[in-house]
Amino acid sequence: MTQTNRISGGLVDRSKTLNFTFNGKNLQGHPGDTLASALLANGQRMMGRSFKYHRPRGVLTAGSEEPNALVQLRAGAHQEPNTRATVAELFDGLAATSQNHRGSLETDLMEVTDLFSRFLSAGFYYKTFMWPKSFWEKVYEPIIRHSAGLGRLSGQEDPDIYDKGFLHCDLLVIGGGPAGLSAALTAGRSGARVILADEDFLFGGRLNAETFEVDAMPGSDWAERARAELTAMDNVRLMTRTTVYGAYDHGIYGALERMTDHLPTSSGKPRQILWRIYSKRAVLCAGATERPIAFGNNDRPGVMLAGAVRAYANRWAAAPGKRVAVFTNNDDGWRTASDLSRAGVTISAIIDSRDGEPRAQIPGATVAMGGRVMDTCGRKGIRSIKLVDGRTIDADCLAVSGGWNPNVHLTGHQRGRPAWREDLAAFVPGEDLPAGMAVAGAANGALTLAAALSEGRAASEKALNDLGISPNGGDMVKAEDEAADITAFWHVGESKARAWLDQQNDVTAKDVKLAHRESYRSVEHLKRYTTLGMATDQGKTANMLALAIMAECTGKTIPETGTTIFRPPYTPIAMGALAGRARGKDFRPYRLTPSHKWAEEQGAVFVTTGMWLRAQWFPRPDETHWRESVDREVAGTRGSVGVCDVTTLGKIDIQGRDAAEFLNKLYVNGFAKLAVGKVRYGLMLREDGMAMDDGTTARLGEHHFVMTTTTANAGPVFRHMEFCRQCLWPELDVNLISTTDGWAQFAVAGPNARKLLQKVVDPEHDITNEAFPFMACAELTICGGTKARLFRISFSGELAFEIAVPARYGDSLMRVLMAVGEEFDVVPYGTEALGVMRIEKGHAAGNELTGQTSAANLGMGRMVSKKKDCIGNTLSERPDLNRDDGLRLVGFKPVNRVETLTSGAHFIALGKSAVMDNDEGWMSSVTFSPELGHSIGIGFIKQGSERLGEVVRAVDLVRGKDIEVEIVSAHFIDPEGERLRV
Amino acid sequence: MSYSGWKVIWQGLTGNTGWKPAWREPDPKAAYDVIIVGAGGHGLAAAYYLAKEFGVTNVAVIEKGWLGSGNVGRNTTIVRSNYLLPGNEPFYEFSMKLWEGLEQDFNYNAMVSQRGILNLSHSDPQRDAFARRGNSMRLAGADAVLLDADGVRQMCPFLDFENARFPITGGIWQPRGGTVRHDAVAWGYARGADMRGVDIIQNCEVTGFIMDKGVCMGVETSRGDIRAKKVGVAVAGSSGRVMAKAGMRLPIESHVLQAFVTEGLKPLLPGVITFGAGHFYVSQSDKGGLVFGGDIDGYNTYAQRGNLPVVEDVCEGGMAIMPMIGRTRLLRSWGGIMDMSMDGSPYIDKTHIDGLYFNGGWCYGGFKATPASGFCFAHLLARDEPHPTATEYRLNRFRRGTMIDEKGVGAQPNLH
Amino acid sequence: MIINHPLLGPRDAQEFTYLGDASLIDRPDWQDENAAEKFHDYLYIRDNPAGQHRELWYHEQGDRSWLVVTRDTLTHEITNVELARDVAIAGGRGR
Amino acid sequence: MSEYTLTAQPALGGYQETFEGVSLEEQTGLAIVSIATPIGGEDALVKALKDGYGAALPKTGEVSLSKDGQTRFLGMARDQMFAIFDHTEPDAVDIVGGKLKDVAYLTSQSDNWVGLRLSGSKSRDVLERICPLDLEPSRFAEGKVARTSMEHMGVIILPDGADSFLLITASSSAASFLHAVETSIQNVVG
Repeated sequence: MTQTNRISGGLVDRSKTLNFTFNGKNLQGHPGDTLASALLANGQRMMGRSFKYHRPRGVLTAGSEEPNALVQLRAGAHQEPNTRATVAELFDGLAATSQNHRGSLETDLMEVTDLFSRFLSAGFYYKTFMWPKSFWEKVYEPIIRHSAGLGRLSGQEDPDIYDKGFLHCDLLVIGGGPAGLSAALTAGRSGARVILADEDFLFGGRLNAETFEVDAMPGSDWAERARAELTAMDNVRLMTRTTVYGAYDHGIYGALERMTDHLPTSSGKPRQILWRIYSKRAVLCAGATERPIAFGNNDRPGVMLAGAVRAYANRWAAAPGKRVAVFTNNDDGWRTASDLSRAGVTISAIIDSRDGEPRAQIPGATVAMGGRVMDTCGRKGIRSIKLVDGRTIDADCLAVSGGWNPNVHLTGHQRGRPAWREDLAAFVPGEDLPAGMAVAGAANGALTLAAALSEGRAASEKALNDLGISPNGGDMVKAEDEAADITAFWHVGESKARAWLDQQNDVTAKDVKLAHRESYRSVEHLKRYTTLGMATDQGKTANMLALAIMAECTGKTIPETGTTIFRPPYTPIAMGALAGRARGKDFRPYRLTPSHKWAEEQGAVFVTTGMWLRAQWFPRPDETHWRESVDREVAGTRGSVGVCDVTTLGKIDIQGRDAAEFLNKLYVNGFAKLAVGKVRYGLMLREDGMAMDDGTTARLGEHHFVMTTTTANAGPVFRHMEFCRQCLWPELDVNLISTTDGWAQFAVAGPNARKLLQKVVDPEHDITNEAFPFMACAELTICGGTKARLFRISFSGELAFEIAVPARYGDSLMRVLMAVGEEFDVVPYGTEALGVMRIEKGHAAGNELTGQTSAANLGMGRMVSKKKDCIGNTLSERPDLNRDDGLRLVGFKPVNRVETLTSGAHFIALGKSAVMDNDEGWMSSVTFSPELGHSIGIGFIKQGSERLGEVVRAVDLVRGKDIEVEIVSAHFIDPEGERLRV
Repeated sequence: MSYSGWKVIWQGLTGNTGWKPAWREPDPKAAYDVIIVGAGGHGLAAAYYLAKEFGVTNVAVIEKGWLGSGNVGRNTTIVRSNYLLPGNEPFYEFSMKLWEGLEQDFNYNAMVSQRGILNLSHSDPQRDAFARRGNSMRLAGADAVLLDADGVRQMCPFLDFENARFPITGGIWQPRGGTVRHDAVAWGYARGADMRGVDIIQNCEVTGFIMDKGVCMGVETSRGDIRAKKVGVAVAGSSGRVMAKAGMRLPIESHVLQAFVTEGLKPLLPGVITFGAGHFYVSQSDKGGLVFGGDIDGYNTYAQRGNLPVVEDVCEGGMAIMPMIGRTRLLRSWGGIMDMSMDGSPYIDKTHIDGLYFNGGWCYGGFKATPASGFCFAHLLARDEPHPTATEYRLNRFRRGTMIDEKGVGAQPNLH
Repeated sequence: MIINHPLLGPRDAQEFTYLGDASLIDRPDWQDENAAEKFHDYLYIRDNPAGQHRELWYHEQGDRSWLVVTRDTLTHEITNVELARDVAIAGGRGR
Repeated sequence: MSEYTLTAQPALGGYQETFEGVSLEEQTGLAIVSIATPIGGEDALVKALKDGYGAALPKTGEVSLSKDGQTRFLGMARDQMFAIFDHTEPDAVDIVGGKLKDVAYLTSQSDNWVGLRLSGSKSRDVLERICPLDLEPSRFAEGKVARTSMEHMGVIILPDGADSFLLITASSSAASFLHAVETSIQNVVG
């Protein structure tokens, strides 16, 4: 197929031909084309189907505001739905398919819905599908959902990668049209750090679409010259294919740079980059968007915006039709007629809703001043237009201009409201702009060329002055203002046929009137009831018309009727880009323990605990079920000795003259009198009296403590301690620093723990029970002089120690412990065995420290000292936290020992029904106890500590279990604690 | 006029010219039995149930903006009753039951779509917590299914099971959970209340309370004083500002929650899915857009807009669990102001001022509560005693130490 | 948002962790005769203003200082940033 | 006497790679000691720093150098600085203690952190993808230090040459941080 509608001129590179397909058809275009321009050049007018009625639709615009020409780009996992053909750059091998039709684009079976449109008016679905009730889920909703959406995702993982980044500048210039280039040149020449970003792949904006002159050269040449000058400046960063999509607080802008979307493949590089731009000042030069006029069947392929028609002809050398008619309410439509006529395209008619003299002489064109288009004819595209005066005029393209709306979107991202300008019949930026933002050019209502250039310069100079930089922008550029008269005209009242406003969502003028009739009159009601402006183009071409029609209905002015609130993003942003690298295993960093590599070598199974990856158990080749491994690790530890990497516990180094006093205020129990060389268990409350964290704190010196926290709470506890230190007790001399990562720490537990450690601890250090009793701590040396810390603490209930060495020795120490432990059959144990042993000892952990449990609930109420102030003590005395029937942490055994307990079961008294009113608590942690040979659990039950021996039901409805359990002490093993004191 | 399929056909055949206004636009009367401040979901529902269930029809609902402009107009449309604590679960299950009959009740199709809600778990402790919660739900008469990883895979094969930073270990599924067309809820209640004689007065701002000897006698508004025997305030998001006019300080902070929608896509997701190791939840609307959200921005604000870090955080969570959504585009974001309470649970209570009643503190769970909140507030206003499912939602509960803290994070509103 | 740290200059708010109203510095005396009531109000009741708000931010990914930031909750404009420790001492804490 | 001795392992195995325009190298043997100022002890610390090192007390966010140029003092917070110097043994805290006596609270931080040096003409372009700070040379040059977050990890960054940065990051997540920097390199220059 030849490019039948390709004309001369333009900014496409005819020396190269690009092959592409549309719905499987092979077509050609050139570098510089968009998919839309190439399709038009190939005579392809119809490009898609609308959402609701499956109406045939062609391209309406030449930019990112396009509502109709949405295609599915690429194939397979690269398939990209809802891509605007108007901004998709052509590349060799591009494959696009149209969307939202069953059967081919031309013969869409779903077109039948258009025949029933009278029953499908705005909001019809709110009024029906209610009977019979069961039909909603079985019949109506499936049908509605089946017709949902436009494009389709592949369902496969996005194969491309994305990146993010941070940029900083004095001045961000948003938009590289005449105003933006002028602003950037001024600031760049003055030495400011400038970023100039434009969503297009060429700088110049409308200069590339028009035939204007700047500095006595074609506008597009001037834009190219400006680009070259800016490129040469070190202080300027030029970003094409970059949409500044959102204005956030304090001068931060979000921008999306499309890196490889214009290439056949991204070659392993990021497809798009999401930039966070930190600007001191910004100038918004986002231009303006043309709006249509509503009249009957104004949605047929071939009906386009006049500025777009001009852009296709001037920039892309693609004539949107062979016989073009123009319908306008302003001088701009005439420029379309002149430019196309000059390019050799037949202009069949110019219909201007204004009275008066024709604004130009267009050879061969019928001119209808004060005329209006009432309807269009043609099935898959227009053939002719009907005027209100009855005339029919042949045209295969109708260029419509209803005036221009300044692109004020970013001015409203911080909820600023635009202001109405009657002379432009448009909204312009209001007073309450985001801090640091100025607006220039068409975006500010300066819709003509010379005005845009000078506004860009002026806004830039003002920003430079604010920043203390002397403006030094060089000579004024020379250009003239074009004619730009307009008389507001919104829709042709005489039209009987449906007049379309939101073309993607199929919202018509009648729908707006219906919304008014039914009292959905606020702009927000209108939008929500009719779905106007809710499509992928966000109503950029539709909203003003609807507002104007609603204003007519209510008898109010347009500004009284309302404005739309603009929210980010300006144009839609790929989810992949917003996520950047944070996907799969890179979603968040991993923290690894010092023995990680060793554990990997042992074939350990790892578990994620917060950011950490910890060994969960160490399977041996003959073990087929995780329980076998875990039971063996527990038995090995309790029988002889086991080693577990406990580095993940938070460690906080606390020093200062008042360190002891500080801890005394932080923990519920006393720390002031803890002796040097001793460790104490401490419980910390939140100010509301609930348990926050627990752990042990060792006193290494008069003014030096080391605290351990739970793995999960290391960060929050440190933050809390800094709050207490800086905000509550600033008089205390105490300093904090985390040493979590600095020390590799291993629990060595079991009856042979001491014997094993005696083989590594240097002989001058006596760690016998007499010299180093339970809860002792010391700084000593091991393995011939390596500094270490030893703590005699136990989580397992066995004779146990925790030994810490600088993290660099962690891997080595683990290997040494395993080697010296061989004679004791030492076992490494993971978090699972750790959990088994702590449940056997009745120690609370994460499942019990839920933030909903108090010291009393945990059975530690008596630890809360009444003799001193500490965080949480006052509010822990509130009456409902001290009820007689409060929850207590106790142990549970199945009455029938072969039964397995389940965590999350609720307790119900025997003989009572399983309903919430009878709920007495829940099982928080369970395990199989290898030592006892049956399942055990700990949990919270009302008055638990007074009910030992009682039998209740553990009801686990979600697992279909309901068993009898006996309430017992939570200390299943060695309740007197003899083992850990030997 | 009542709505039905036949009406739609008849009107279609006759040019759709016979549809009547869904509600009147009355001028305020000098006095009412009850004034409800705030024509959001909860306020309109309260008015509807006052009229329909409690026979109190001399009611005005006063709204600063347009009806439905509160958080009922800016949320992620999810309904569920998957709560843990006894103070909450019966209330939300009551709400769920009201949702299930709502459309027939108020003759408006709000598209209650019970396609289920799935909360993913990523660790054993999380699974244990879900089991505990699922059992709470079942004890309260709600539905809950505990799934293992295979069960989740069957339901949502597109989730990242192979390469996840936080592997999916299972989930809890409430089949009756789902989504509701949020604006239609406001409109349905408004129309239902209006039909029963309630005056809905839009564009009327409450500027103060009429007080006489410590008793609330009505409200001062931008359209003049309006007196009432009882005034109920249901202005979540603005509770702090409005109740300050009555001299009250509240256990509430105002925060912004952002929400997002993508471009429309052909059907992809079965129901609502929430990520258990990041901040992301998502459903697909009847129009095809993925509607999603995450955490609040985390700082006090009354500005209905958020910032970029949370947008990124939420999308990161999305890509982490369903990397197939990389090439769909985020279309629109918005922010709603939340009353974040001190324990994450709401208040429906009389205040210490006679005649003044308060409904608020919904955190970001207000939408799903709409029917029950309205019903229980109407109950309280009509009978001066709390509805049996809302007995714990008292303003003085922190004095007694009866927190209803689902997340267990304590008195820090931005963490709930 | 950007917080202009008194020692470090402007930093992205993402480096900080938010706590809430700066009145949380004013922890009551546990031996006050109305301690229960005062602690209740201290922990649970907020001014929650629409406008200027003094609030606590912690520079977790920076110098670990707690800051008192004065920020408008309607516009997000920040007008003052102080080290919380200085504010606490100036307010009489630690005497 | 134990028959076993312990051997130190660099957290990243002594990583070292060169790419087009940048090179990246683990700084093994980097000693770090936290020095915290007691309340009312600033004058004594200033004097001890001067006597022991010939160095000034750094302002927060700035770096001061010892007279022999071997030790850098990084101002981490108003009452805390890090001394960093090349020293392979884990007893850095004793060395600093020997010079400063007991005028400050010292904590070994050497094993908490891993140092990576990123240098070369493209190093700013590489960091631009992960570092939120403005690294423009006139604003952030030698003599400055900052602690920030990159890819959810805490990082201390200080320029130590025209196009060279020392990046100090937590040792447990050092592998993930290295991966983040390598990804940047791959995306920018790779």
